[in-house]
Amino acid sequence: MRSRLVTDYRQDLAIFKTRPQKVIVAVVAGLAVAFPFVFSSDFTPPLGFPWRAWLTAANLALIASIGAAAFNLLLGYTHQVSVAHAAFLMLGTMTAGYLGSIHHVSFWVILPISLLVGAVVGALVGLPALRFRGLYLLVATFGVHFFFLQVYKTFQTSFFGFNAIRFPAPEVPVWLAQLGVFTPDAEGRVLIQGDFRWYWVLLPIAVLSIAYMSNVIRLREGRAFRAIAQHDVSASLTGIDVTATKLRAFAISSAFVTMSGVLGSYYLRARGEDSFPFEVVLFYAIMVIVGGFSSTQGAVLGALFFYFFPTFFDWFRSRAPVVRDIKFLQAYANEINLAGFGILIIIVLVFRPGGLVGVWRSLKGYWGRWPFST
Amino acid sequence: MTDSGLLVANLSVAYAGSVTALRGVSLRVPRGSIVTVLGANGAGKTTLVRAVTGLLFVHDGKIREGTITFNGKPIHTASATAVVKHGICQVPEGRMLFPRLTAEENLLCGAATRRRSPEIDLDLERVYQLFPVLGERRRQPAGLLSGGEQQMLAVGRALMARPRLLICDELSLGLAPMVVAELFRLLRQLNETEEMSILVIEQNARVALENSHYGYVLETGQMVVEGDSGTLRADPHVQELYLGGAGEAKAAYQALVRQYRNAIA
Amino acid sequence: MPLDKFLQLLLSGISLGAIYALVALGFVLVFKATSVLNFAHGSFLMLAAYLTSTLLGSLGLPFAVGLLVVALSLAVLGVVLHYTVMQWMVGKAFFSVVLVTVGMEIVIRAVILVFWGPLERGRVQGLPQGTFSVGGAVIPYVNLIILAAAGILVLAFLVFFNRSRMGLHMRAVADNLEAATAMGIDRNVVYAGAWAIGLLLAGVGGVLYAHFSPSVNLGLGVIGLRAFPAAILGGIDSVPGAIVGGMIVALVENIGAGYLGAQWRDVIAFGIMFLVLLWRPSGLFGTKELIRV
Amino acid sequence: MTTPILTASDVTVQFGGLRACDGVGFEVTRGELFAIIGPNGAGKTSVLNAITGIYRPLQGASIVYCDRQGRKHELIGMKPHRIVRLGIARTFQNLGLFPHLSVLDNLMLGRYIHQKRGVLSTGLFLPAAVREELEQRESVERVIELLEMAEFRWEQVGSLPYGIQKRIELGRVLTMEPDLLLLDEPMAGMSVEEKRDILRFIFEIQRRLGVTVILIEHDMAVVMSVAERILALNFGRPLTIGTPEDVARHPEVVEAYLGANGG
Repeated sequence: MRSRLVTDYRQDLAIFKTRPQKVIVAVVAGLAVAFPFVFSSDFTPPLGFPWRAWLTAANLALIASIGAAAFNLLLGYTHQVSVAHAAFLMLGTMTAGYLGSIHHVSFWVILPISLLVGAVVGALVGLPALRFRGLYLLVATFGVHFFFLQVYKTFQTSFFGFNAIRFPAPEVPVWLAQLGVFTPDAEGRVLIQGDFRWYWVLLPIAVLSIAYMSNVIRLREGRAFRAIAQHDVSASLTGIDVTATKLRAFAISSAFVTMSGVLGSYYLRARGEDSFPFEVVLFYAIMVIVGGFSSTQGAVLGALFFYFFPTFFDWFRSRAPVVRDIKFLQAYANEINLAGFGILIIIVLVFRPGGLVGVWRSLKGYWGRWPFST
Repeated sequence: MTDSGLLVANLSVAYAGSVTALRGVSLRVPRGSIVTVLGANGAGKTTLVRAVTGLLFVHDGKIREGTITFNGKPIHTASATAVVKHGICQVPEGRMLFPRLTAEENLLCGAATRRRSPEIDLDLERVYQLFPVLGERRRQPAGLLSGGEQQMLAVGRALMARPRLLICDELSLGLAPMVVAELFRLLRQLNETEEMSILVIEQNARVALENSHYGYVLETGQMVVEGDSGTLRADPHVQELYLGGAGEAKAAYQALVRQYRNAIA
Repeated sequence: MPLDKFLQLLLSGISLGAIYALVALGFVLVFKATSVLNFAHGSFLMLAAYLTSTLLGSLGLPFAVGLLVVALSLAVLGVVLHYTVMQWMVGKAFFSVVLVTVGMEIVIRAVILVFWGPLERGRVQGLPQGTFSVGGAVIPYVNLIILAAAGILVLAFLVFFNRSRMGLHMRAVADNLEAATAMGIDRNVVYAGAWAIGLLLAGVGGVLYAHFSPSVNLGLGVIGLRAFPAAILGGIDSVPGAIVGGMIVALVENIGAGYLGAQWRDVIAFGIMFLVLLWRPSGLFGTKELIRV
Repeated sequence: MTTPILTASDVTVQFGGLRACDGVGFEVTRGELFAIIGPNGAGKTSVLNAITGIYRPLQGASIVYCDRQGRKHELIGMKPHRIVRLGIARTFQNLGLFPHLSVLDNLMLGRYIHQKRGVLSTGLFLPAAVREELEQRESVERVIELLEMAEFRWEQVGSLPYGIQKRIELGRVLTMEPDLLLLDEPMAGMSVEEKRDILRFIFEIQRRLGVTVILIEHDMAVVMSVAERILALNFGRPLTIGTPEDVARHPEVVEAYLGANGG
């Protein structure tokens, strides 16, 4: 692959360059299309193995993958450790709540607005925060989280009282609805409800968002991001405005997190102040690290893992033969799920620092060398 | 065999990412001698020191081949702590003091591997005798000492380990000639009165050869010349490390210049 | 009357500050010696508080015995954690190491849920109750004892850190790891020691906090994270900074929350830190150029 | 005659109590190869850091740069990335490369200042952004060819041998197409043969681009052969400025280099 003859540099700019890569992409795309059809069927696997739950997990993972990729853009490429992630999810929820639930703005209009709001607020927050380096930045953004939480509480109580903010089901845009694929309800609308329909909304949004971010990372600005992370003095001496570039990364990251906050709000239909505990940011960090640091595929894999593993583990604990007879495990279901997850994180980090992408790469390396591998 | 001193045999070292820093280096520091290793920046001198003192792992380096023994015992697999316990201590390149600890605390860190005993206090006094200025500044943070004082402190700290082999990495770096001369006079004295073996790693060939018995020249990871210090001074490889360099190299550069000046003109 | 309230908040703030200082000190020590940002520090405090509620509350052990048992258990836990988990993370990417401590936090939380359940437990009353008044402010005896206990421990720590051989080695490792290794200092021993003492301080903080706080609950983990603003405000690699930072955060937070309402606690604690950082980007006593993440 | 490309006067850089360089002043003529010499710790690199805006000299210092159009710029107080955009590029003593990026990415970063497309158009992969990327890529490929590095194009820089990395760093400043090139010990740790390669490369850049070079170098054989004028420093203070012959005869320079011999 390395010694491939380059005839046109345009080829190098393609995301998927080699034949095996293209095959893999085709397979993944095929699976992604088949997935909702398979997992929305009425099939009941033996041993109480979950079935429709996978589709829910997939939708949550799609939403999270945007956030994880955005988190990774900042952490994995710029090495700016910001934990204000949940704060921007809240910002998304507030934007959606204010525009959607109060002013009845369309979901499809809110999405681009949320990107803009996220970018602007992200830059505003970043402006003072980027004066700090490393750890100080981490803990300063920790403060941003608590500040936003307070703002959120105030926002919620002043507009929605003490109840959680509720979100209406978005409608399919009129021109799409007229295609005839959908059967409108009694009022002539096509609502986006249920995991199957949501999947088809979330999948393209996630794919486009992640494609945008990986383009940024691959090209000019992204090179600057990565350069700053490794050697900021040298970066400034290649003409990169370090502060402005960091701010740009901060704004892009915040924009997409905010948008994924909007998606999450509409998908889950209700959000309250306890929807944003500080752990949320840690969960995103886990997705990024477990998936594989500094890799966009890693962020996606991490998000999938984060929602698929508990679905599996919960089944394993409660329904798997032998295990289901252990009383202790059933008596402390949630606690065991939690502990299992915590231990898994530690094990992954200690033994597989490359994350899931690292595992994938070493597998690929293994097969790539076959039959000479040992 | 137990007093054979330091023996490095056919040593190859590589850092992570497959950069080979040393290739088949052999070296001997007999008991009671001063041996010097000369070489330019990046020749692999500091890698050699790290390999001997068990510090390669800090920089993701590994010994690929070869052995290191000290007084008959293999030390190439030993931990840094074990190497110090065997009696090898170093004055690291760039001094590597503990800048926020006081001078005295720095010295006490040198005795980290020794058992607690009144002897440590005696040794402390001895260092203060050797370097009276350190005694005066014992309560000051090491980071605030002058360059020369810092280097003395680094030497003193290494002596606190009661080494049988002292390794000095780039002792002369950034110091005024007077201070360098003084430090080397002291090393010779320690060598004569206490039979301490000393390995001097230097860029400053002139000083190193004047103050040693035997010398080696390291060039891009390989030993190119060795011999008595006196004879080495006449060697062209060594000459290159002096001001002006060997005539040959200079002539080659000048030819290059003429060629391009003409092209530009 | 307003002055009474202020005095009241000030005095209880000082006791709280002593606990924060203790906790921040443990946090800073672990960071300084091992370069690990311990996210689980707050949950260790929480674990200690729950242990206290059982040992002193339910079993009725005397205060001193309970304190000793809890502190020593946590110290042992620190050593065990170093040799089983953290040892393998030495030299790994900074954020991976942080996340391992996040994993530990999750596990501790689960352990607490298993053994103590989700319901909160009342204030531990292992110390003489009752109050006295100073200039209109009512002070529980407990607060005084907490202040004294925390003060003594801080002093003991300072003596250990600045005078003992182990303390010297810890400072050497923190100052220049490679040089310390070159001098034959075994970093594993130092790391294990730092974890032991760091958790011991968190443990004592937990015991004291269980006597101070109205209840022992799962929110204590976040309270324990006050070590963050406290340590950062002081300068994350500075021992005196941790003590001063703990005091400042506790006082400002306690007084601020007293007037503005308890829900502002977090915002105030981090707000004061943010302001100090804008003025001095590496805290009050911190070293300028610290580690690059 | 032409105005000097760089005029520095009274440059003093201080850290705590230590003066890294003290009252240094010099002029560099356009197109010249100017060398700065001095023992370790003499303040050579500090001078470069002051020029490129990394260190802020004490009050009273002035560094004026005259660009190709003849406009003059006071560099002191300017941010490094602005200084670079005026046409000044430098290499580092301990390599200023980005070790985890590929050789190609490192060289493309040299074109950063010549690219204009921001996050919007690159992220959306607009045709203009793609075109710009391809153009820059072509000019980088020419440098890759010149340096004979085609086989390493995709390798991570950090995994390559030191000598190759030095070459890549030179390649990067070349892709930046500067007017003034500051080289900080580009030949450290190299054999005579490798040094000659680097020199050939420097002359090649001078010939093609007509750049002015300020060279810091330890090896006296190199400096005395190639430099047109030399500034000698010791303990931060300027000893003398002049032609190689003058400098080599200057008693203080001899003392600084041979002093230890005297004992």
